Amino acid sequence: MAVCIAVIAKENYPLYIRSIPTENELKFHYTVHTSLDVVDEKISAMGKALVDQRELYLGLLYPTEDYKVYGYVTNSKVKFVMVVDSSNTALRDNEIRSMFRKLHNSYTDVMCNPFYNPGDCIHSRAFDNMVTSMMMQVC
Amino acid sequence: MTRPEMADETLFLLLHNEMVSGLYRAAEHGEGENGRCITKLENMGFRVGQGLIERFTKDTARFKDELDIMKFICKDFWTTVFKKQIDNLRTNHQGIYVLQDNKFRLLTQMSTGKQYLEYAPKYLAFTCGLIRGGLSNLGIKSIVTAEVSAMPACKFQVMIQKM
Amino acid sequence: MSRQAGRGTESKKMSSELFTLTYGALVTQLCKDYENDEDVNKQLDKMGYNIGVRLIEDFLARSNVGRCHDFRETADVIAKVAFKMYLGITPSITNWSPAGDEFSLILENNPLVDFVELPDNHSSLIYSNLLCGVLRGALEMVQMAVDVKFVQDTLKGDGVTEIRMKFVKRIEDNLPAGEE
Amino acid sequence: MSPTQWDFPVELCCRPMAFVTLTGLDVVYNAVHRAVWDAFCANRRADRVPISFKVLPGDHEYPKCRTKRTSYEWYIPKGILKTGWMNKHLNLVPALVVVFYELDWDEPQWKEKQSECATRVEIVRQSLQGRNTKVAVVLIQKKTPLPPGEDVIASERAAALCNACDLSGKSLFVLPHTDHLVGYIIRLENAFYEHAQTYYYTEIRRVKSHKEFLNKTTHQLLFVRHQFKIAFFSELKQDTQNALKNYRTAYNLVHELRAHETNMLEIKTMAGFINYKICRLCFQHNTPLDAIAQFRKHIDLCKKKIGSAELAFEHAAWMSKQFQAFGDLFDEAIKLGLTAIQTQNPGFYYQQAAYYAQERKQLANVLCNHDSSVSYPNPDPLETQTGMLDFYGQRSWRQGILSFDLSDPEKEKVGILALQLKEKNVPHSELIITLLSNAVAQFKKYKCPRMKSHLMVQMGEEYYYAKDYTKALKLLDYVMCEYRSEGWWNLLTSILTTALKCSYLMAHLKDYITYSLELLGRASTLKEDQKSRIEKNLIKVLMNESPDPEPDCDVSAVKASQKLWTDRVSLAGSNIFTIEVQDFVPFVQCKAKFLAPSFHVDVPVEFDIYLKADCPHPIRFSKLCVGFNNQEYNQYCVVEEAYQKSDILEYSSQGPVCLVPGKTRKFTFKFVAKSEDVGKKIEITSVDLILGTETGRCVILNWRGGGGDAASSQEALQAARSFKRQPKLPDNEVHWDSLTIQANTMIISRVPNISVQLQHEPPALTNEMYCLIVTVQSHEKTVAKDVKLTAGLKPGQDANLTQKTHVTLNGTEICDDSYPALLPDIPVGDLQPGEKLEKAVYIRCGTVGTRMFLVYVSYLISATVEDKEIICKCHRDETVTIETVFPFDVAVKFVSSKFEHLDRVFADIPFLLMTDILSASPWALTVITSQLQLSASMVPVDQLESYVENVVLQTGESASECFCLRCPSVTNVQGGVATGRYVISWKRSSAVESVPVVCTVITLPHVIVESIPLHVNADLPSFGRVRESLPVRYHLQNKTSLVQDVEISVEPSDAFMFSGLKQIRLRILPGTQQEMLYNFYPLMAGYQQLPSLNIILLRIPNFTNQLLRRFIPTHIFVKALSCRCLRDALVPKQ
Repeated sequence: MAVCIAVIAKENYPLYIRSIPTENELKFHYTVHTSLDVVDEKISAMGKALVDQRELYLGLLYPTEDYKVYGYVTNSKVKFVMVVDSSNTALRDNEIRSMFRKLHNSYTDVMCNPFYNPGDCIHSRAFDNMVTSMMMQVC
Repeated sequence: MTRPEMADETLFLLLHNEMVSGLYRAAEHGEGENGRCITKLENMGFRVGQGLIERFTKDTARFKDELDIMKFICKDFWTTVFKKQIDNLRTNHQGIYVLQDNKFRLLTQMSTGKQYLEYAPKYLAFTCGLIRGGLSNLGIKSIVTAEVSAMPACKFQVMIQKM
Repeated sequence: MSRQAGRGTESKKMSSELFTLTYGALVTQLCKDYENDEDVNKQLDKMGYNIGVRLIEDFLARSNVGRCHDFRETADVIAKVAFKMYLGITPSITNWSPAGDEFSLILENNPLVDFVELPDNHSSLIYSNLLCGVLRGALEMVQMAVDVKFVQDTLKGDGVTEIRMKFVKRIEDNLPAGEE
Repeated sequence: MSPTQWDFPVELCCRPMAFVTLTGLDVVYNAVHRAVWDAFCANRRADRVPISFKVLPGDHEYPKCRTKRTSYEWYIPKGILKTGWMNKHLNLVPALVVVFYELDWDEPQWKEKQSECATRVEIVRQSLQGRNTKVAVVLIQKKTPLPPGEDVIASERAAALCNACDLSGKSLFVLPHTDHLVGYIIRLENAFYEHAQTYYYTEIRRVKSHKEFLNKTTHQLLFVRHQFKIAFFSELKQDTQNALKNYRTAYNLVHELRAHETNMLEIKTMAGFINYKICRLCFQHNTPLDAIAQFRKHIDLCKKKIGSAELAFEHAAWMSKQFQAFGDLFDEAIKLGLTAIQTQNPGFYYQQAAYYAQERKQLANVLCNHDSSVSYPNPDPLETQTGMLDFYGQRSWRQGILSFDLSDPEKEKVGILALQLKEKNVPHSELIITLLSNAVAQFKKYKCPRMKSHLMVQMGEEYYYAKDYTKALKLLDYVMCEYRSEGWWNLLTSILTTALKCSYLMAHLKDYITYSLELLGRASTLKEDQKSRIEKNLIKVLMNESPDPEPDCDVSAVKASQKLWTDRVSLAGSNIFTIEVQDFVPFVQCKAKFLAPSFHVDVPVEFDIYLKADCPHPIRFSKLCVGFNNQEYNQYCVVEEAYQKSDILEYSSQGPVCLVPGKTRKFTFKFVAKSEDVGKKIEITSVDLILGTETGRCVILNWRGGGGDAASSQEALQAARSFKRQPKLPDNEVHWDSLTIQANTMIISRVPNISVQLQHEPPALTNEMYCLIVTVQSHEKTVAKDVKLTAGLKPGQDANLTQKTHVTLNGTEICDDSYPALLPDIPVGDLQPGEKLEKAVYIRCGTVGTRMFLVYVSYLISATVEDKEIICKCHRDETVTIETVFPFDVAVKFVSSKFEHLDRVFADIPFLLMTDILSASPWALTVITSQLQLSASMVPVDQLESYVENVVLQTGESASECFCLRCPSVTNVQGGVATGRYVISWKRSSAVESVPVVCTVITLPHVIVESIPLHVNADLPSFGRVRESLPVRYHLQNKTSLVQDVEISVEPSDAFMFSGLKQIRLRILPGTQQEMLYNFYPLMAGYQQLPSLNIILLRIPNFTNQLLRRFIPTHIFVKALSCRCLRDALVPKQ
């Protein structure tokens, strides 16, 4: 399960960050923020890549001692970052992938909510629940 | 969520017409001056465009470049929204694209020819916004204008604004 | 990763998102334009009415349903034919009034409100009020004055969405109904 | 930093090289030996064999070798690896001892020398008792040796020496000390190297041989030890592959050891060592992934091996060291050409090292916070007799004790206490910061700006803990903007919070205030209560009091700072700080907006300043002032309030500059623009909002330009897109988001209130004095002073026009070229309200074409704006385009006396000049007169006078003149003879008397003049009558200076009979003339051809009759019969 899930705007400011309450959330904010270095790199590199390599899922961004950080970028250049406990070996790439897909779907619904102003921080029950489920579910 | 994939087109066309006339009606009653109606329609289109593109590009690979995106708009996007592709896409390769639709859905129910030409702009503003919103969400700032010479054919000009 | 294949090939059917989102944009625009939600509801109803009076023609033309003999029949046509045709859903008809002049349409899901989350400051907004207008307008064209309103709404946290319709009167001489 | 307990020993980190000692060299006094030694040491590049040499005296005592153990039966090892071992084999026990000895083959006292050498070798052998160390002898010789075999003595003496020293021939070397020294040395050392390798090979074998005696139960430690030794010897042997292999096995063996709190440290230490060796070798073999994999494995295995809880910090320290060491190895490899990537570079390992260092610090803080009364135990349990441990990673107070249960708990306690107290004095922050900065350097290299910033934040925070606040602030300040610009507000907030603490503890006023401003702002994610605490403090500071300390600051530090603050306060007054708020997100927002993009100078310039406070409580400002690009105006745009210091605390929402949180406050300013600023841009260059008072402390919030801050632009963008409903506000209020900054406006001149009209009759005619009447009428209420008129050719047209256009006010005479094309600022005095003024401007255009003329009327008028008298300069201008055309065309032609066109004239023979004036002007012209001014070469035949005086020509009409001229002599020049000029004086018929006459001069064309030998002219009546005689007299004139023989003949004609000489030849003297009379008798009426006269000049054959025809008539009109004659004709003859 994820310990922190973040949605980052095109301009790289956070639209949504949630981390498991037990941990110091600031730490996760830093983790997510620093991971953007890798995201940037991957995206810029991706421009040249072939179609089949231009996947939205960016894979593992970088491993720290105790966490793995994964990335995903939508066509609208919105980034999803997911931090997972390194000890959690159950999570294979495919699980991560599908989690991101779910996240993306849910985000799309947020985008389609007429009362949501794109670019604003996300305050959505539906999205919250989705995220919670991902942080709860034991993979 | 189990949502019906399809809605009926008639309903949408009526809704769109009513949006246009509704706004103008309101404007006449002094609720918001007339000139802003076009802008309002454009803005609504913009917002819808943002939402739609987010949905439609959910499963596509990341776009290679501007042209790649424009093609997507002309093919997939247009088909999903108006049930036909753009008939002709031209560009000067300096950030200007012209999308031509020879039988534009939102004009077909108006009588063809030149009769109602002056009303056309009202009925295109929303779509201009739609395109602009879609592009902007894909990271392309642009100005979109429409031009009708003989209904129901219609040209949309997209001017990319380099940032 | 195949790109979205062109949908809606069979005629008259189209991506429901476009409709839903467009309606959403309309509602929010109205919310911006009008002082309070009540005015927005009115406006939605009015627009719905204008749509209704036009829609009925299309409906009669495409669904070859004959003249209805009573209100129950009308209810059936609305639920089973009209809603199916235009919104792709079939609401159920319940709690008839003993007099048989009043019933409820129950919508399990309402395409208009997909993705919608009402902000707290719009408690009195009847988001889908357009529907009421449409029904009213359409029926008026077939000489039926009805009174339509939402009594439950999933947006407001209710389990289902319920539209209540009440038969008011027959309109004898059908005066040409212009836009309100 | 001095090596700490955790640093790896040098003997571990160095690259093991074969150890060879050189004896018998006196490198101090013996130059030759010196040279030899230098040759060994000097530039040992990679291509030289890896040997570490050492010069030792011949009788050096090598470490004693323990007697070989025959059985391990009862042997119980006391630890894994002796601390001395590695060093011993690197620097003490040589693989080879070389004995240098000076001896030439032809040595006289050979015997003695040989035995001396033998004894030396013996001594060495003695001290290497029981070791496999090789011995070699090198003879230093003066002579160059002969090729092997040729020197018989040499070979036999060599053999002798060998068995004297009981050396194999392979161990005896000759070093001729000649000029090729280095060459010989290299050969030597290669030989030595082989010996060394065989030595280490045997050592490996020796160690391996012990294996079979060992058993798993008691000798686990030995397995590790031996494995390690084998690996190490392999390294010495430069067999890195095997070294690696053996280290790997050694590593696995370590982890097979039964771990327990008491030996945990030893195990980890050894594991660390071996891991280090493995990784090092992997990098050396250029298999970085293996290195990384090994390291990961290592960490995973050891992570949880914490050991005794009281010494948990040791584990952290150890972990930190592991990471740091790996980072170093990684970095080293990169320096040697390995390429790292963004996601796998040494930075991560340094970062992790730093992380463990931090953990170590925290643990230390918890475990080692004994109060000062606790003193360091005596005797020092960490002391050992040797001053060092026997085995790596053991406890000094229980070395070699292997039992897991603590034999002496008391001792244990003391030992632990000692360690804890030692840890207390470790400069943790220093360590952490070093590691962090290493990491920073790496991430900088691998394009990770954000990671870099993050680490710098940590450094800053560490400096804060280390109480080095200045450094802390420097770092934090540096990175803040990164987070601000990317809008990571809660990260920014946390950084600011630390920064605020630092500035508080340093009592650094300006910073303290700056950070407070932002922490109170909308970007700050602090809770309300925190904000209001900060706001309170801010106000205290402004009132020259000390603020309350920031929460959870170090107590002692707080004490110190409170002192500082009180000092600061004491030297109060003159505490004015200007803070540029533009680049961050202060708690007051500002937007300046001119009401219009431009203002007329005679209306007041108006603009609004909007302010909005985001702090929790209402706040009062003492002053608001606006600065402009023209400071003149600053004085008018100030809002100020005089209030007592005390007011500041009570948040009354009264007072001119009091801001209520969330409410947009508008300040409208008005001022009258300076008239000299007309046409200029007025720009708001700064908005200053003053908090506090000069008496207390005073902060100037300064916005460059018209406000805005680091976050405003993005917010504006979002707001524009938003569909959110904006609640209705009372009319005097506005929505902040809907406001846009408009920081500059134009000042334009006052609208003129006069009319300018132009009357004239286009087109203009070349060179005439074209009259343009300008009518200016004032519609001003007051008198328009100093009215000035500028008229003439509009500047910026074709330059030639300027040469050919001249303007004057005096129309009575033609102006010449000295006049300007534009008359600037003609003063025309004042204009009373309603007064009309008319001015005629005369324009002379020298060339045809269209010209644009400008009429520009300027005047001064005083206006009252905001009951302030100002003089405005107004102006109105009119431009008019005027076409200039020729008044007339003049055609000139030359004709003969017979009005025949002439292309040339004949000397001294009269001809006619005809001029024809065709009016092209749309207006009637009056030709006053005309005049023919002949050139010297022409003479008039009769009186010259104008025939066209006062002729009026309507458009298209023309007037002609004809003059009879003669060109006396043939002065033929190329292109003919100048005729002269034709001058026409004219004016518009409409023009008044005063208007001057224009003289148009036409230069007449040149004409070719030719001489003629014979001139003939005829006298004859103007007409003849049928049957009436018609006398014709021909005059032949000889124009030459010679006698001319002339042959004349008259051809008969049907129309005439004639009398006179039909054919004659005669002679005409020069200059004279001959007369011939003929009587012609016409026979028929009509225009008849005369009998033609043919003349031939015998001398001049080319004199033709055509030429003649020019002068003499060829036809004549003959009238019909008169009645009388008819009657006569009818009377019959009797």
